[in-house]
Amino acid sequence: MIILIISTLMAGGLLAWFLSKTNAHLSRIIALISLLLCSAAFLYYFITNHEIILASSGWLEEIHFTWIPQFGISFHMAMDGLSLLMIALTLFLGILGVLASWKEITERTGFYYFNLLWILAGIVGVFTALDLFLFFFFWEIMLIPMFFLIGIWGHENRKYAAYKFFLFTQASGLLMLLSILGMGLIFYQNTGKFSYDYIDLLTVQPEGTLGLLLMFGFLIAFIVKLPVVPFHNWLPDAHTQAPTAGSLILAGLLLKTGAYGIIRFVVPFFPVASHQFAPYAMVLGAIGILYGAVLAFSQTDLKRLVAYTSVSHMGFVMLGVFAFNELAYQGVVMQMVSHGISTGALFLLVGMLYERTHTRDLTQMGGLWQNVPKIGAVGLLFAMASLGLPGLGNFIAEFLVLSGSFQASKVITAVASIGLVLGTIYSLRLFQRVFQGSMHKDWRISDLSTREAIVMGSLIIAIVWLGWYPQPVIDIVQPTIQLVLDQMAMHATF
Amino acid sequence: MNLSENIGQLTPFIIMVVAPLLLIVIISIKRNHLFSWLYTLLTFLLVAITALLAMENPLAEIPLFALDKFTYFYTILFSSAGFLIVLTSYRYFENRTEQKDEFYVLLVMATLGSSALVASRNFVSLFLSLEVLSVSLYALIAYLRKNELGIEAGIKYLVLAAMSSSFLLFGIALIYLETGTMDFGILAESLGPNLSVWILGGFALIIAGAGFKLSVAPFHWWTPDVYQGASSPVTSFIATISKGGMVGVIIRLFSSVKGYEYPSLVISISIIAIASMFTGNILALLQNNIKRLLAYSSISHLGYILVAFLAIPQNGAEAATFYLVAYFITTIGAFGIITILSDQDGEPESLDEYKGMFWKKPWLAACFSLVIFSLAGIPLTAGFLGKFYVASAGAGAGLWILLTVLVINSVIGVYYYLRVITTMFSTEKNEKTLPDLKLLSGAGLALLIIALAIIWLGILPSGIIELITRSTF
Amino acid sequence: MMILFLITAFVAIAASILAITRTNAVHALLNLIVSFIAIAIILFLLGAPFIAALEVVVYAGAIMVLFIFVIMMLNVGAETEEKKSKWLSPKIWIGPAILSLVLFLELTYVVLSESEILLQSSQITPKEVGISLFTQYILGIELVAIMLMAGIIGAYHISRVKRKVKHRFLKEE
Amino acid sequence: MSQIPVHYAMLLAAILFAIGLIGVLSRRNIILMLMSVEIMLNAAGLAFIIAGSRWLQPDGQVMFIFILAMAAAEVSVGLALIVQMYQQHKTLDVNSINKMKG
Repeated sequence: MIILIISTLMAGGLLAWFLSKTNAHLSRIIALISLLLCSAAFLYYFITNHEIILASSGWLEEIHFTWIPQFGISFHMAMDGLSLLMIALTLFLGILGVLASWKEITERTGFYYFNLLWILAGIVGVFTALDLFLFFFFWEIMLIPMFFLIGIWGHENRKYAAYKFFLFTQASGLLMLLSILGMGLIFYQNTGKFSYDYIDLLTVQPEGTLGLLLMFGFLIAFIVKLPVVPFHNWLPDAHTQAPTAGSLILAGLLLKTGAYGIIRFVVPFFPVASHQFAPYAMVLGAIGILYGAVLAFSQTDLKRLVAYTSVSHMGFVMLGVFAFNELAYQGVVMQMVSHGISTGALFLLVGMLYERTHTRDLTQMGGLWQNVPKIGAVGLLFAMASLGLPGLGNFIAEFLVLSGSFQASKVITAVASIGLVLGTIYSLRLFQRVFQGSMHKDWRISDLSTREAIVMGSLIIAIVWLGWYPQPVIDIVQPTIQLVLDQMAMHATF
Repeated sequence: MNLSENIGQLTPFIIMVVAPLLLIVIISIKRNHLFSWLYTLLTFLLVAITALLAMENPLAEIPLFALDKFTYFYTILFSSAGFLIVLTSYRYFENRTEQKDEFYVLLVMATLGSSALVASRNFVSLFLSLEVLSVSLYALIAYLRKNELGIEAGIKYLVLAAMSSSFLLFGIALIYLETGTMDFGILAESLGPNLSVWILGGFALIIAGAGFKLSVAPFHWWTPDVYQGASSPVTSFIATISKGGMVGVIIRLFSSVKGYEYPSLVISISIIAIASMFTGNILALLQNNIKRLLAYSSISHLGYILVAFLAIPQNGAEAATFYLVAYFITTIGAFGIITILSDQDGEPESLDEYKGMFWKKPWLAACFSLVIFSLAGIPLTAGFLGKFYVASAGAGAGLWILLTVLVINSVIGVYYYLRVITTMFSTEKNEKTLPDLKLLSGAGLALLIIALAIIWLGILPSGIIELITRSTF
Repeated sequence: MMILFLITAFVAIAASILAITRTNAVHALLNLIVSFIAIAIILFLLGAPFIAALEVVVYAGAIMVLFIFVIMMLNVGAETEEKKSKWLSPKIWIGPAILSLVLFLELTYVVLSESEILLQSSQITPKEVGISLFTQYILGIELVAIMLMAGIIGAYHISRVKRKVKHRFLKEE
Repeated sequence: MSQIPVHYAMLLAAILFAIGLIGVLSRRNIILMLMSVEIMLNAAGLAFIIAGSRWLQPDGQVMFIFILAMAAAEVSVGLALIVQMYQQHKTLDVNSINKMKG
């Protein structure tokens, strides 16, 4: 199943690239078809096995081959509830990404879709790899195509943004590699054999300063991706300069790999160290929430604004992960999914507006409601989602995170809650500046096309569904959360 | 002692001795470039095959040389590298009016020197093999006589190489004076736990001499000039086979005298490694000439290999060898592409000439990107596994400072490698036309082999690691 | 014995310093030859008469002749013409001449004294060297052969003149 | 064992080596640089003879012969390069032919 998805995506990418010479249109269709195929297979798998999925508490599907026995590296991939959920999100946003770039990308389409599909393959790999070497492998695979995506099809400042993105993530990734090596080495010293397997390394539990150092190796890689405030620098540039689908995938998926990494690796590997670090991490999270919100408020570039809201939203993830309780973790997972959808939708909207008006400048826009009421309505909905209006997914997420972290630290949570107020301000400002007020220019632009309507419609359904009935999501990830918390309880004393 | 009994084990070397001599005779009768080219390809192929066969049954004790699996592995590596270099360079030399055949003669001789260097287990043979290699290289660097830079590079290399040889010799003399032996094995026994001043001085001079060949900082000054001045196939040779021979023999020397147990040696090699990594990477940032850029990048790569040296008790020899294999393939690929893109006017050295290459020649540019990614150590390529292997060996030996430096440098490195990539993917218009590559030509075949090898080593390296583990100490 | 060594060593060092400080290549060469001959005597004192002979024959002889050959070949143009007259001025040759004289006196003393120095000088006989060379180091000889071959081919290839230039020293080229 | 103390002899070799090194580094005339290299090689050869006579082994002398051969090969290629360089640049100064920078 996992292999099937990854290989279909990779093969689809190659095919799209090779066939683009004959017909540029063909590559779009191939990209879409391969994604749809994956989704269909995934749905089929889910429907036939949903009882097992909801009931089981371990790994749903496991693939295990020896790969490089000399290093104890194996090709070990497995899926649990969390991975399953994230793959679903990946495929969903992937399809939307292809649809969103249908018109936008007119040059070098073949290579574009190649990159797009390979990013998705890398992301799926990251979400399922259980061997740390393999994980690092996929971690990098999603990086390079993203670099091309930003660097080739981005906006005016694309090269700078692409470099920044690549260097930040590469540097932190290499630190993670060192930590992975350190973990493998400790395992070797304990048992006399090399292994980079997740299950094996869970038993390592390094202590003291060593544990802290190794944890930082992992943590830095993930919080750069997430991003948490001191390391967020790359994000506004990358998001702003990337093409629409690139921003969608960056915000919707790539940031989630950071959150996933913390939940999957940092906390279970280093319960003691992360418990020590938790107060600082929560402070960082709270700072992220406020800082992102304030900066979002002061932006005039529409895309940059949305990018900073991501910083703010991901602060909640950071806050929740280091609260170490069930409620917060449920909130974190909800936030990952619903932020993926709501921010993705906002980026798509910005992309649509940019396609029509050729500007991202807030001061140029205004009063677009008369022209494009449908886009306006969708925009209003997602602005509301972003500020956490009850009934939409983000509300549940933020509420759960805050009530979870309240148990851990009252002060920090209280400070973080201010972020919700700020969120309201910037979301409303966004909406008001774009769609209401007086028209600065005589815009004559068309409203949603059918393709765009399908894209936005599915996003609306998703976010509303998450807002009203989040239980399936929570149920699916429950075993994973339990595992993490068990690991925590086993090794760390509160 | 009896050489005739071990004739089977000696075959690869005998071929490398006889083949160029025979070629000289043939040249003196009638010159034919195509024939010389095919002949040399066949020579390298035969060497590789016979070395592979001899590997089954090694351990013949002959004076001066050790014909063990290590030697054969490196011989196979060198002859395959030579094969690929020759394969890419047919048209390069065909396009130039010079007389071409001597190139092949000298190339095989230099490869012999390098293979013999790895096989050396005595300072005498180390020195002699090194000189066979160097003397052949002087002429190879200045091979295109019309090229002024070539002559300049040749002279620079000659003076500096002769100087470094005398350093090496003086160092050997000091060690010989103190221990009374030039054999690595006996030397290892006669070295005490504390090295005397003379021996330390000797090792320091040997490190200087060897460091020159390896072009590690601070002995690297010749590298960019020679890389730029020499013709691309020769540069490829200097960057790979010539350095590889030195790496091989240093591994042999270092592990037989247990150099990693002497703090003074460890410290000096660490300093050299750190200096090389930083020098290479930082100076490469400023380069616009692709050959000079690759020269600086090779300095830093040798720095990475030196890290593995210090981890010899922890798989360091394997790691260095594997890294070397990856580095060989990648470097030959990089210079191979420059070779292919050369025309009568010269080589495309400036980065600007590669602007937008991906959109005009996607295959070639994709190969080049692969090569660059491998140099940068990005996963899915041989370079990444090499780096991983080195890092894992280094971690095993507890060399955390060196590893941190390695990581910092990998990031610096990524920056200039990305510059090459973005140049190729640049969407700006570029008037410069680059020559075409026929896929069915020798060069096309070579590139295909290189690309596949990079990916193969990057994804399924266990076979080759197995081979390396069996053939190192 | 010791005194002989010190004198010769002094000559060798002095000649070498003179050699590397000359502006004219031929003057440097003269000094260099003296230095090599001095080293040959030291080799002799150290008990290696065969090597001492080789030093004189190959180094001071053949290799230096090669240098002279090239220097003379390249000495074209007006600047060298005017220098030519100064070549024979005593300032140039007096240094090497004195140093050579010292060496000559020394050699005369050694030969005439027929003391233990001559006996001592063959502790390691040429025969031993020869045996070692052609048994233990036979593969080294092979490598040297290849190295010289490479040197010949390289030198031939690089210095081959395409245009048939009639040079005043190389008429047959 | 000859009566000359090993360390005195080695000192001579070292001094000659240093003189040669200074010559290579300070001279700009390519022929003089090559000559200085010869001094260095010769000094190394001398050191081998000293070591060989200390241990009463022929190996040092064998090594000297090899150095001799190597010097000859190197000088022949080197002089060929010098001739070629002179024909192209009409100078023997290494500074003035320095075209490559960076």
